[in-house]
Amino acid sequence: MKFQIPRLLVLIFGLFMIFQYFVPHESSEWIYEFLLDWIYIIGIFALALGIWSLYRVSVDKIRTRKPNWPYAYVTLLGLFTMILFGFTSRSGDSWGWYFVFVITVMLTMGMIIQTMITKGSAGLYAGLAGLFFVSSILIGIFDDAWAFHFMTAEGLQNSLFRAFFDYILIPILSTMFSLLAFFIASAAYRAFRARNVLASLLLIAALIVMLRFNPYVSYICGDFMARTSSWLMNVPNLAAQRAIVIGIGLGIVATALKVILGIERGYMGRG
Amino acid sequence: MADLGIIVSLVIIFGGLVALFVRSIQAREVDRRIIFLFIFIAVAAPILFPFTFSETATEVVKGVFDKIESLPEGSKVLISFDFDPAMAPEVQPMANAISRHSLEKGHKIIFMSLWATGQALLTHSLANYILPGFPEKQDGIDYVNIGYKAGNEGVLNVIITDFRKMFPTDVNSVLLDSIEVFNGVNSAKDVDLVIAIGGGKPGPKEWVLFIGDPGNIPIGFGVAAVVAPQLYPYYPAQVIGILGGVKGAAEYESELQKTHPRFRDMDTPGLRMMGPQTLAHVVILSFIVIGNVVFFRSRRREKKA
Amino acid sequence: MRYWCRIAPLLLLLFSVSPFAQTDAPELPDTASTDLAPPAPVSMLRAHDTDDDHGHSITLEWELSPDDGAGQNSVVTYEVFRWVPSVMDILDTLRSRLSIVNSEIREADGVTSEMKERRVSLQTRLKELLGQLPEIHEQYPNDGEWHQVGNVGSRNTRYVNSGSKDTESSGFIPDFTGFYYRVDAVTVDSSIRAVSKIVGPVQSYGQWFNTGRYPVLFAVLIFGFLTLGFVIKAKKGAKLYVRPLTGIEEVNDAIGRATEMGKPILYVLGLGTADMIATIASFTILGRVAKRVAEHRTRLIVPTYDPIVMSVAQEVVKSSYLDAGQADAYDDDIVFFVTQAQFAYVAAVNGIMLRELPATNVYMGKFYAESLILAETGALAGSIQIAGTDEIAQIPFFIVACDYTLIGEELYAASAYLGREPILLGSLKAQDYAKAAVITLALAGLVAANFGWTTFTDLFIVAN
Amino acid sequence: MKRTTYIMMAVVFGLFVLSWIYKGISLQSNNDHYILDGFLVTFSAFLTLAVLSFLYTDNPFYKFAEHLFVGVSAAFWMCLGFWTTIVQNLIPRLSEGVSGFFKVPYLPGPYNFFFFIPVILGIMLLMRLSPKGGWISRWPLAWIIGTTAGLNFIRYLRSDFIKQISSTFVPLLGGGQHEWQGIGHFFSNFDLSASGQFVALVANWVIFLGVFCGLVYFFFSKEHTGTFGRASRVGIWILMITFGASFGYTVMGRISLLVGRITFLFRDWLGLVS
Repeated sequence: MKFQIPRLLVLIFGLFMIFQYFVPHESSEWIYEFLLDWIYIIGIFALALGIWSLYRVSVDKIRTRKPNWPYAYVTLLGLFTMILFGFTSRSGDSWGWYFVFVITVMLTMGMIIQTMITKGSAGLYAGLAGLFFVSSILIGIFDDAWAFHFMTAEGLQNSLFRAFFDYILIPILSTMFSLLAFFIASAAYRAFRARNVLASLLLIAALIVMLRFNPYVSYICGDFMARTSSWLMNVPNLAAQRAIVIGIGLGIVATALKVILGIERGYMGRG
Repeated sequence: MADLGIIVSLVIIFGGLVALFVRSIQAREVDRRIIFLFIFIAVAAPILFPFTFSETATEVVKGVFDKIESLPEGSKVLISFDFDPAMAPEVQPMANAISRHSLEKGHKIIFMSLWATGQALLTHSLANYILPGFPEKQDGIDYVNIGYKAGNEGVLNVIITDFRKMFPTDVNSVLLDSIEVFNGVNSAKDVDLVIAIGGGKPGPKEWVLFIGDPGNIPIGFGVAAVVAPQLYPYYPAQVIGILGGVKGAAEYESELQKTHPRFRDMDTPGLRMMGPQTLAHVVILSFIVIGNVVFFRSRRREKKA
Repeated sequence: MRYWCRIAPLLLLLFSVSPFAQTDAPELPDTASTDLAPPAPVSMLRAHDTDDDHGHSITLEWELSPDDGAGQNSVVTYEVFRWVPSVMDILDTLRSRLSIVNSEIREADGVTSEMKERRVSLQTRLKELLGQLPEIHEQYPNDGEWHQVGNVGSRNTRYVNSGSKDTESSGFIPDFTGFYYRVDAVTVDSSIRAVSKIVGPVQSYGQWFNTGRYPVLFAVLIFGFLTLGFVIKAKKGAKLYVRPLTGIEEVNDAIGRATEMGKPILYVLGLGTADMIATIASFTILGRVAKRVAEHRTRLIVPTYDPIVMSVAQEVVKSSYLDAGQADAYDDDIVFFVTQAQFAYVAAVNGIMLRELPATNVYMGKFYAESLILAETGALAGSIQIAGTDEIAQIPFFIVACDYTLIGEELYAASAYLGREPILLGSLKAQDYAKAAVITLALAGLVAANFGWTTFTDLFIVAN
Repeated sequence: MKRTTYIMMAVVFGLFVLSWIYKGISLQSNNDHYILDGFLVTFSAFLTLAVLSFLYTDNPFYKFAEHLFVGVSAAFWMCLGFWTTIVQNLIPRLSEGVSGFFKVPYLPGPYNFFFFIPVILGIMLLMRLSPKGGWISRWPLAWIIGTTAGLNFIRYLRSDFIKQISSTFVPLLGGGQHEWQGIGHFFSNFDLSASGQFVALVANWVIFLGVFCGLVYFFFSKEHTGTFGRASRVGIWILMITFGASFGYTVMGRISLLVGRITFLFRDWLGLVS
């Protein structure tokens, strides 16, 4: 029961998706469109699952005093503040008590976490949490400089939400990305050594392609490098790509088939 | 000041590399942090103290340059901006360089775009990068912007027989017949040179297939580095030259500065971008060399031992 | 007087139209507009439902006009016309009103019942009119007119008039309705044209099988039977050889090593979502790894990028632990969600690598730009690294930075290797036969291409 | 933590404040909330450096940046997902009232009730949070995997299999612009330029053999010995050449990324370059 029904679902929907490809008729088209829409919708529910997992793991870290546990607070802080920003936005020009509100909410969450993890004195933390919660509610009610927006996406226009995006997400993101410039160098240093035939081929090909950017090389041998590198990219590259693509295609097809036929069940645990 | 700075940093970089090379002969590995440091300096220095390696144009780039150089004054050049903001950083420099060059040589330029997003970029770059250098040039007499028309390759298919059928007017809805640039230009066949700048689809390839080959009109490419390899096979039979990525732009700009004193002090984004690129590449290459030296030396030691 | 009342609006109309008329047809160079004789019309005009589609589309085919490319060579375009009953205008007004109502409802804070009623009534009206369309078309040619539906350049002998299937869009073309078409051969001067014979009535309808996709169907059947055949064969206990795959052999030793060193094992499923086959293959491998890890009582760390992947991975690991008889050792935090942002995920995994210093990092699944960051950090942490991805652009980086890399298809073979189950090995065999088929077909096609036997190469053309 | 760490932190904090003041003053002229902006620019610069410091070794600043990044990004995706998927795709299909509440256009359709199925599946997925009903969550997972498996099966069989086979049909005796006109013609106008017939032919041959050997390398159920083994070795060679080339090719792009970041530090933060 626990495994048969899922397997049946896989079989039915897998086969349907295969058949619908051959049926141009409207009815099949539209079932197809429905199914595709559904996947996204389920995904969003799953995201809630994910957030929950993130929250639990962080709280756990704090409770069990795992190494680096204080940083878990940073994660949680970022999480809750961003969500809060995402659902609130300023009505007028002034923020009013908004920041106080944010702080009280954060304190509430903090206290809730404390109540969850504390050994003794849970009551005290719970009380504090309640206190902060009430005060935040009060601010929410009486301060009309800003408002909650559950209905419309105004939260995404919240200038603080934007600021977090532009000044926290983007810088870290692009810096992480730019780490590649360093790693590509260290990787080249470590790996491009003529240990054996394969390594040497790797090395030589890489050298040719990289040398083409060196202005002094073009003094010596004109655009020979440029031509060779583009030949490399056009001919052997094309061939290898095609071979790999065909292989991957087959692998995917075979795996998909095994999944549909219930031969490969690793994804359900029962390997 | 800037020169001093760059000299110092170059000394640091190459001195360091030599030192590491010496160490490597004693088969001593380099700590990756040192590699990171070198990369950082190699990229940061040229940004801090802008300096440019003098590029020499490779044949492929020179093909375009010489063509524009050799065309008689007043010949018709069609430049197509087939790219979007995402691709712009890479191809904008060459677009500017080529346009300026043609204006300088007194050619009559027809600007157009096969990409909906291209028209805005085109108008913007005309206003901000290309024209400011040439106050004397007038719209309609020295250049004209006929903008974007939907239809991808279809557009090309039509203008090879008749411009006016596809572009009755320019962007300011002036009839083409009343535009001096279009005197004697009925179809793309009457253009002396086509420059296709882009890298997507429709792009350079389409220009060759639908305009260059059927009308045997000389065509030059300015393309993103990624697609350059796929276009090399067209050179030199079907294409007079190709500018590939920042590198191509840099080469063109340096060539421009060599031959035209007027451009000595123009902004050269391509060359500026090449500074860090070149240095970083040199550093990486030398580290590969060092790595191999280390490898072979240590292997010999093992053999001895 | 009444005469003038009648004529005035006409004149007005005329004047108001004329400027547009000008911009429509700009004055052409004298070469074009001099004494054009009307061209000969197209011949053999045929119209039929477009094959292999969902309906709502009619295909027209004809023979070139003698004056296209030959003769006086004056034809520049062919304009395709369809006879449209006057009801269509009513339909369009209905549709526009419907869209207005919808937009009103969109703007309005609260949707009033009045709006809903209006919309419902409009919709019902639309529906019944659409229902009548077939009969209305039968009364051709009474109260209707020819509308241009499209045009193609000269030298073309085919036009597909495909409409939308959405009844509320103005491009809607109803199925099972008799349409009438004609094609005009038009010269540079669009007033000089030749009208073709009228074809019709022709109906559009959806097909139940796309004949253009036979090649795929054959491929499906052949491949399916191959796989099944070998699986059955393998079940019967036939001995199947598989060549060693270093990357995979290594996994077992790696787990052992981790146990000795008392260090954890990091398993990265990549950025793929659960719907990517690479990820599914990775699940299977994770299952194997988790089982061995459980047997060795080593620690396993599985940070995930996608929540659904997380839930699946939890299932996988959990049941592997059960199979290994280590249910008590299982903990839901072995598999955890990090975040759904590429580089935030990378940052977190980097941190884990440098703090937990895992003995082995296994990267299996879909990887993008982050591949090198992960692999280099892993190397920095001094872990043995085993990678496998089908993202071709990233394979080089793994090859460079990892100790063992599964290239493309090897990733899919890996699960079979780890399991050593005859069934899975059987399917490997099928894959190999398919590859052999590719090679032979390619060779045959090569010969065909070189001798120009298009009949063979055409077999591989798939209609989309 | 060690004393040095505290000292480090103090120093960094001091520098942070200094830069904040500096930025604030420099921004004062051209905008009115220069204090906030000064802080934000400084903060993003700090984060940038924190991430870069990871290159030296793991450290508190990197840990801070990392954990902050994780939290904020997760929240960002949640908010985005909530609006784009639930509110814009699901709600309008579910009920008029709710979509009115969320101010999104209700998309009336005869079959909208079908959209309750994914909702139910989604809720089933959430069941795994309950200790007992965890097994139910397998159904939606199975559903997703089944559907997409079928989808991919067809997609790849078509595009990666059949299409690729047909694209290996290259004319080995030249074609297109290099029509084979007999051996004499071939040698009489023999040129080595990139567009010459010879090069084109070599290319075709290399492509064909490359694909062939590459595929041979991927054979699992046959021992790679003898001719077969040689072919597979050639295959792996070609693969390696390819990988080397594409590695070298990406370097340029990666450097550009770093240029972007460093430009940010020097221009937007320190204002050293214009």
